[in-house]
Amino acid sequence: MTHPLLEIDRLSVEFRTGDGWKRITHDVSFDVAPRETVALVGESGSGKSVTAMSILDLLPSGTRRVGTIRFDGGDVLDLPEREIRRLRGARIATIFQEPMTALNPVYTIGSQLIAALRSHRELSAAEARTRAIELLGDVHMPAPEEMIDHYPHQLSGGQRQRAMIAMAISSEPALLIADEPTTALDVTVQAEILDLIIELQGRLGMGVLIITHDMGVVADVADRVVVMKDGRVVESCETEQLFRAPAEEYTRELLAAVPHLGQVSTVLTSSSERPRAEGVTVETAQPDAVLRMDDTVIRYPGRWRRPGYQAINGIDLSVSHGEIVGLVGESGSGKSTIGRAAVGLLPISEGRLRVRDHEITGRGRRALKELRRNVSMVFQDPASSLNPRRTIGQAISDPLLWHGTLRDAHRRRTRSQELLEQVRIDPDWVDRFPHELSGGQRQRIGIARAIATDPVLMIADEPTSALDVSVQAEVLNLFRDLQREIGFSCLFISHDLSVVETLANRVVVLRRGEVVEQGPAEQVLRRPRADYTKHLIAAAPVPDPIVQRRRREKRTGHAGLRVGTESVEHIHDTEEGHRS
Amino acid sequence: MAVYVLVMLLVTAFAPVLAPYDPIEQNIDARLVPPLSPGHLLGTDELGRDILSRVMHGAQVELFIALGATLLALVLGTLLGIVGGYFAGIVETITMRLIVDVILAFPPIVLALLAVTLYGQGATTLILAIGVLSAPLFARIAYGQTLSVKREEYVDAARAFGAPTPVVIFRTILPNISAPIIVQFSLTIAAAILLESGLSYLGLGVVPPAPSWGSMVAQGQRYLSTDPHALLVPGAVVVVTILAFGILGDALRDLLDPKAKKRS
Amino acid sequence: GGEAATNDSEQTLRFGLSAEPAVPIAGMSQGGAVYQMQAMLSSGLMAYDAKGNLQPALAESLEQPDDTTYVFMLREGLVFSDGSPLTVGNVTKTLEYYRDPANGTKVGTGLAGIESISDDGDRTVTVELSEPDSAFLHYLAIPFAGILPDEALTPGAESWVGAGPFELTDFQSGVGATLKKNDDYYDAGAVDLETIEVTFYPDGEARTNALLSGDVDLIEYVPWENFERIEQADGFTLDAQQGPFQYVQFNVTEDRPFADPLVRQAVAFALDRDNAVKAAFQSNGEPLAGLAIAENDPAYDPNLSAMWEQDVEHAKDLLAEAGYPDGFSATMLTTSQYAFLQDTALSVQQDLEAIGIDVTLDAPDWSTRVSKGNGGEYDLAVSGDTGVVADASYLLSWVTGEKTFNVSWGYENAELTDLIDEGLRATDDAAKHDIYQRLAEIWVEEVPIAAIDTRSQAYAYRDGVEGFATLPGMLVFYSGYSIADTSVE
Amino acid sequence: MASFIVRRLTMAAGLVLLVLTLIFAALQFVPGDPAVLLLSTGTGGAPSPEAVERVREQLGLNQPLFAQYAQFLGGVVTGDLGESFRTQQSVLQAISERLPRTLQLVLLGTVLSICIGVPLGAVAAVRGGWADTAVTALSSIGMALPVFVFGAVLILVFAIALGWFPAGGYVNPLHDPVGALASMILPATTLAVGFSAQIARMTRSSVLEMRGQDWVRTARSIGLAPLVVFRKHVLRNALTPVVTVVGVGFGVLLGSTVLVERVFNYPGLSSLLIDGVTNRDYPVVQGIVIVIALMFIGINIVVDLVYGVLDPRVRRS
Ligand SMILES: Nc1ncnc2c1ncn2[C@@H]1O[C@H](COP(=O)(O)OP(=O)(O)OP(=O)(O)O)[C@@H](O)[C@H]1O
Ligand SMILES: Nc1ncnc2c1ncn2[C@@H]1O[C@H](COP(=O)(O)OP(=O)(O)OP(=O)(O)O)[C@@H](O)[C@H]1O
Ligand SMILES: [Mg+2]
Ligand SMILES: [Mg+2]
Repeated sequence: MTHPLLEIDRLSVEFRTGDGWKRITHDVSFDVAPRETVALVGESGSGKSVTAMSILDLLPSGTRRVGTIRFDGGDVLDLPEREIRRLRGARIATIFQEPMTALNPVYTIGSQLIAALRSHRELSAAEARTRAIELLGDVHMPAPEEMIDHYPHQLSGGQRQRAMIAMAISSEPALLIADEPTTALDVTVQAEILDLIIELQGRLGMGVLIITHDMGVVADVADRVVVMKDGRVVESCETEQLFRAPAEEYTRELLAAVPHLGQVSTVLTSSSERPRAEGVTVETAQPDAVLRMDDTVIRYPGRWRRPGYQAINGIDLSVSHGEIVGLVGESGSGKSTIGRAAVGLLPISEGRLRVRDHEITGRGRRALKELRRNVSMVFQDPASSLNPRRTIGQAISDPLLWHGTLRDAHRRRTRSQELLEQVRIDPDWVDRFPHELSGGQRQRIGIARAIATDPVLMIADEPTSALDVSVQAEVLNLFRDLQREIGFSCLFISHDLSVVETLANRVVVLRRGEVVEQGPAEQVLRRPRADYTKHLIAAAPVPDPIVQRRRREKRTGHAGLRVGTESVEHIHDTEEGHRS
Repeated sequence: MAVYVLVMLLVTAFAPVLAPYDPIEQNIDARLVPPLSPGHLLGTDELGRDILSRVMHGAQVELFIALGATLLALVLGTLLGIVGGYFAGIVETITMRLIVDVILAFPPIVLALLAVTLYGQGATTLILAIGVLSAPLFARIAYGQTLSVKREEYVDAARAFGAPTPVVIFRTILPNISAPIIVQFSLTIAAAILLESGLSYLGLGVVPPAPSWGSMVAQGQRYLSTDPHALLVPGAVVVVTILAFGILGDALRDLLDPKAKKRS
Repeated sequence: GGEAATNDSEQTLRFGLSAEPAVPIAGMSQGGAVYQMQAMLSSGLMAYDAKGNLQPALAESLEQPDDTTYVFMLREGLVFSDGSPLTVGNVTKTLEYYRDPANGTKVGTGLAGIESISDDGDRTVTVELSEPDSAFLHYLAIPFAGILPDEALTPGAESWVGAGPFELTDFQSGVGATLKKNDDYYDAGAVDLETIEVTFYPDGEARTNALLSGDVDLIEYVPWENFERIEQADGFTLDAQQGPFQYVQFNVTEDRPFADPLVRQAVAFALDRDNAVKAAFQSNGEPLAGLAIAENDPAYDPNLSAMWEQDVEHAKDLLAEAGYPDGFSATMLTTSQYAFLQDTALSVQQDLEAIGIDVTLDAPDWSTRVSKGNGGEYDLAVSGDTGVVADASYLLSWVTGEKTFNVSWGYENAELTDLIDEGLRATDDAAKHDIYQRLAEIWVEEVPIAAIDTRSQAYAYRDGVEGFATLPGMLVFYSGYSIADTSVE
Repeated sequence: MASFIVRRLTMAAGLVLLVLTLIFAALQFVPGDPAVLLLSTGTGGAPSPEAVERVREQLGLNQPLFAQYAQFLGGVVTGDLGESFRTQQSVLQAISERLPRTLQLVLLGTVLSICIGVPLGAVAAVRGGWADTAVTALSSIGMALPVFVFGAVLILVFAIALGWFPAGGYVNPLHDPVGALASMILPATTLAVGFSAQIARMTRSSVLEMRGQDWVRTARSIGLAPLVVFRKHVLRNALTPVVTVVGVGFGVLLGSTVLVERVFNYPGLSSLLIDGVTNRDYPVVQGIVIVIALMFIGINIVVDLVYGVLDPRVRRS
């Protein structure tokens, strides 16, 4: 057998700390063959991103790698920077986990994409632009001709992620490293992006290393799965085998924690048992609505003299006391916009927005102050929403200080540690800075911060997108506990329908700034009325490779898109022949 | 360098005890004695005053002026800039336009002259004049940085979590714009010493015969071609001091940068 | 003219001036730079030669039928540099203008004794004085007493046109000026220079550098720190003369310590004049303990300049006698704009410290210094000054009680005033000498000002510049006259 | 953007009025009578009171303050800044002669400073270690050298000893471009020493700040050459504070090249200003302050626009 595309052999990554080098990952080994998709799954913070970044030596300074990394037969660990640079982008492309901070805020996504395109190929500026627009179209960016000239901060989370993906695949690499590439995408777009990757894989013989916590995605695309925990590989096998008969205890736990859309999770109580405020009728606007939007329009101002962008086109939405409302919908449909408006970060242009008894239409500053005592938010992008100069402990407990709830510094620290524990982060890390955490860990800091104040209403914008299913399950439990204990209400934005199903009392489906459908969770998710909702549900991946294969066959119309391992070897041989 | 700053502070505190001579005592027969001469380690100036003693006493004057002025500029400027950058509209107009731009619009020399004539010569005037003159740069830097940083999501987050505006400004934004401000702090110390020297050169500095490094340099310049030590000695002290503050500033900057923490 | 100039047709002198001259105003004393320009551009009835001796200028000859009558015979065919003829009428009008107190000219004081001016409409002007005046002719020779066209004779009018050896052809503010030889000058044949390119160098160091680097041929007002540098450089001449004098002036108003002559004497005895010369002028000066009087003045006597020998003990006794056994504090006005005045002040400060007077310096910029001086806002001040004319009568302004910035505030002494007047009227040398001896006896007790030193005032030029001479003593700022005699290679 | 500029320009008018009033008022406080000074410069004795009175009348100084102020404002509105007390030259003309010279000098100095400062700062940040130390030391020396010292040394070496450049003075570039450049090199270098040191320090800090950002990793991951990564993704983002330092520094230099102009006998705006101040030549001082204020306002608008160019998030709508 010829050598695989990527071989990682007993790779350990070490970080420099106050007292010497500290190992983060231990003897990680796995291979990726051409045309093969390997999924790297596992606990949040187990070292997946670190391992992925170490391949191209993209780790932050103060780190070192021990072990062997071979790409295409050649050792890349000791390769001089100049040689590695040849590989970067051209032969190995990377999609980073957090797209907001991964894009330079001062360039349009177009110019960053064009720079990527032109760094490896001779292209005229005009050609590159055309190609860039094509690529944006490929990743289902709406109105690519326009979006190409937008700056990252003008895009929704999912749009940024797609820009990032477009950049990575622009060079048609031999190996694609995708770190949580679809966390911010709704399931339809996710499916399309995955199709795109598979299509490329088929066309180029590309190897894919995908990091994801979404077992549905794993089942859908992966040939093999590498499971990591605590910096070590605990299991590594074929996808079907993993789902059928997981060998390791941890893997079993992981799979057990996966919520299935349409099947009430065993971990959680059924939705009928979900606590709900008495006398709540779903269809009409409740008198005790905690959050209520009436015919609300939200517009982003245009640049210079150009017209602005109307992100929300007059919607009615309400969250009543003790209720968790799932907000799902297309990426870029305005979910985050609603969330930001609800906490007063965005002014609404028309209509009304009430939080509890306060009208926050217009510029009611005093109302805002009152509002913020009771409302908290988990931001979609954990990296950019944490102050890089505050330790995570401070980040969590600062709101307590601001509200005057807890003025004693020592007690705040203790409280932060409790909260850290609740989101399953080592309380000893209270003095770490955000950049010292993994993506999922940062996300949990955001959650801990949001629950710290015992809010009446929480806006949770994709709060679990970067969490592995077991941590996710705990977080969801936490939400439910809170709902029960303090009767808190929540607008829960997510693209993960199964999560929404497990948690939400009601679901609102949003598309292009308009509500397509809303109603009780069971009804919307099991008996959807709107076509879009049906479409959405159909596209949600199921954590079962066999089901997924069938669905994919149905969708793409033929079975041969994914090639078995035998044929991979065959193609690899011929390719090898061409190359020599 | 920290050692140097420490030594300097000690010298400043104990100059009257440590200095071998009275810094204003003239001895015209021993004028412009070169360094390393018996009795005058660093030589004497054009009036035969012991340069070592003057440098030592001068440290007091200089640090008082330079640090005082720089602190004034830092506080005043940063406050104006950050507040102006954070709030748009009328606040911005008042801080950045009415105050900062107006100060900037006045040529320094006119401002210094006004200060000197209105408040008389001396250290306090210099602190006021140099402080006010240097404040706009802090303000502009703070302003520019604040404009960028206030759009960061973590600032939104702080606001969303109900941080009172002063907290958003001083606990969230300020630390994130601190790096260039710290650098500007050490730059301004240098600038203040230079400005003091320049003003002395133009006759607007400290009241003679009080020793200040700036006025020593300004005086010494007249003997550049014949007795360079009168310039070089205080000049070297100024260089080392500025260097020390520069390094200190850089170190502080690096210390406050969480990502750079592990570098050293 | 022009025959003499043919051998060297295009001689250009590049002249570095120490300041940008203000626009000259008729009869005003506007500082060294203006003097330089006026000496080149205009001409009076009299002038000084290279040794500082008086000589007729526009006047061809001068007769003095009696002690109070002067008859000037103008040269033939005199013309202003703008081409208009210079007539006796111009002379009369100019002198009338100068002497009219309403016009407030600086020369006015010197011409105050004129009884009448008359001309014959042709070439003779007759001036009648009320009393004999030994300084009269000197006042006619100073550069800002030139004969001017009518247009210039209004207060504030600019006065660039004269009948001097050169005419102004270009003036660039902040940069310099160009002067061309005035072919209508009465002695044009003796003028070698065709062009003078004047450049303004307000900074002394820059001026010296310009000379040493060859940017200019001649500079005025060499800073004392640079004397040695120029002397040591090859190919350059430093031409220095003892010039202006420095002194301590007092605020003598009633309740101040310095109203007491004993205290002023104490100051005069306390001064270490050698120290001051070294401190302020790097030894390029002479101690002066009395009156600065030109050696060729009949009043001159060495004892006049050696009234007070430094004697600290005596000074202390004097203070005690005046009621200040423990001294007192005072502020001393000086200026930071002129280093030599500041250094002089530092030297004086130290001397006074030694006798128990605790002096705080007030060293603002020059303008403020002047303004404070004019307002008497000081206890002591140091100044440097020179007589408008070389005649010893220049001392008058220090004793008449006029309240200006450089005389002792409020000091007035009728006896001294009378003696100086008497000196002016004295027609024979011995009498004048005697009068000043009497004056000195009072001066030494009264100390209207406490003289410190005289300073060297230098021009410097490169080799190849010939014929230039720095005028001695009080006339040093009028050395521009000798540029008419200068040639360059 | 147009509206932004229009708004800023309207504001500028108000600002200039404020500056005008302040400078007018302030000058009244400064001791020193222009008339006395006009009649007595240097150590030349004292003018007679009559003469002073006449000159005061001539200069309009004996009118009531309010009348003077009104006249001054009226003049400014009609573009007439009055005449210098001392040279009787039109102030506007004097300024229009001097300003270009100072602008030339300051521009050249600034360009030099940027060309020296930015790379030095960048190298210090990227290389670290001895390069960092060297740059810090160098910039400290640069900042510690007063212009009158550094300028003097340059003259001693390059003008007097070597004779490569003139010791000072001004040459009109329209008449003699080569001579003009030669005469500007030493003063511009002198200006650049301190300024480039400041720029270097600010660049260093700012680059360090940007180097650890995630997008730099992204840029590396697509295989951009280190230099490109550095230029487009580190330096570009790091420039905001540097632009501030350059912008303000440029403006400050305009009004404060006093020392350089003096050492090099360069007839620029600052020496006019300092002469104006020392001679209490009010029209000149006021005129220059107006002009400098205007330039400053212009520079600030440019700087704010550049912020927008450098960081799109800052752009206004
Ligand atoms: N600052 C802005 N200026 C202009 N348009 C913006 C801005 N921010 C967002 N938009 C646009 O508003 C729309 C809604 O964005 P929003 O972030 O609310 O989407 P979303 O539903 O949260 O999507 P995702 O699931 O991808 O995060 C998007 O089309 C986006 O391009
Ligand atoms: N700069 C750093 N300094 C110290 N520790 C770090 C740093 N970056 C990451 N870590 C630690 O390394 C471990 C692995 O991080 P990594 O980002 O690889 O996790 P991950 O498996 O990708 O997790 P997630 O699914 O949450 O993204 C984490 O425990 C994290 O805290
Ligand atoms: Mg990760
Ligand atoms: Mg979103």
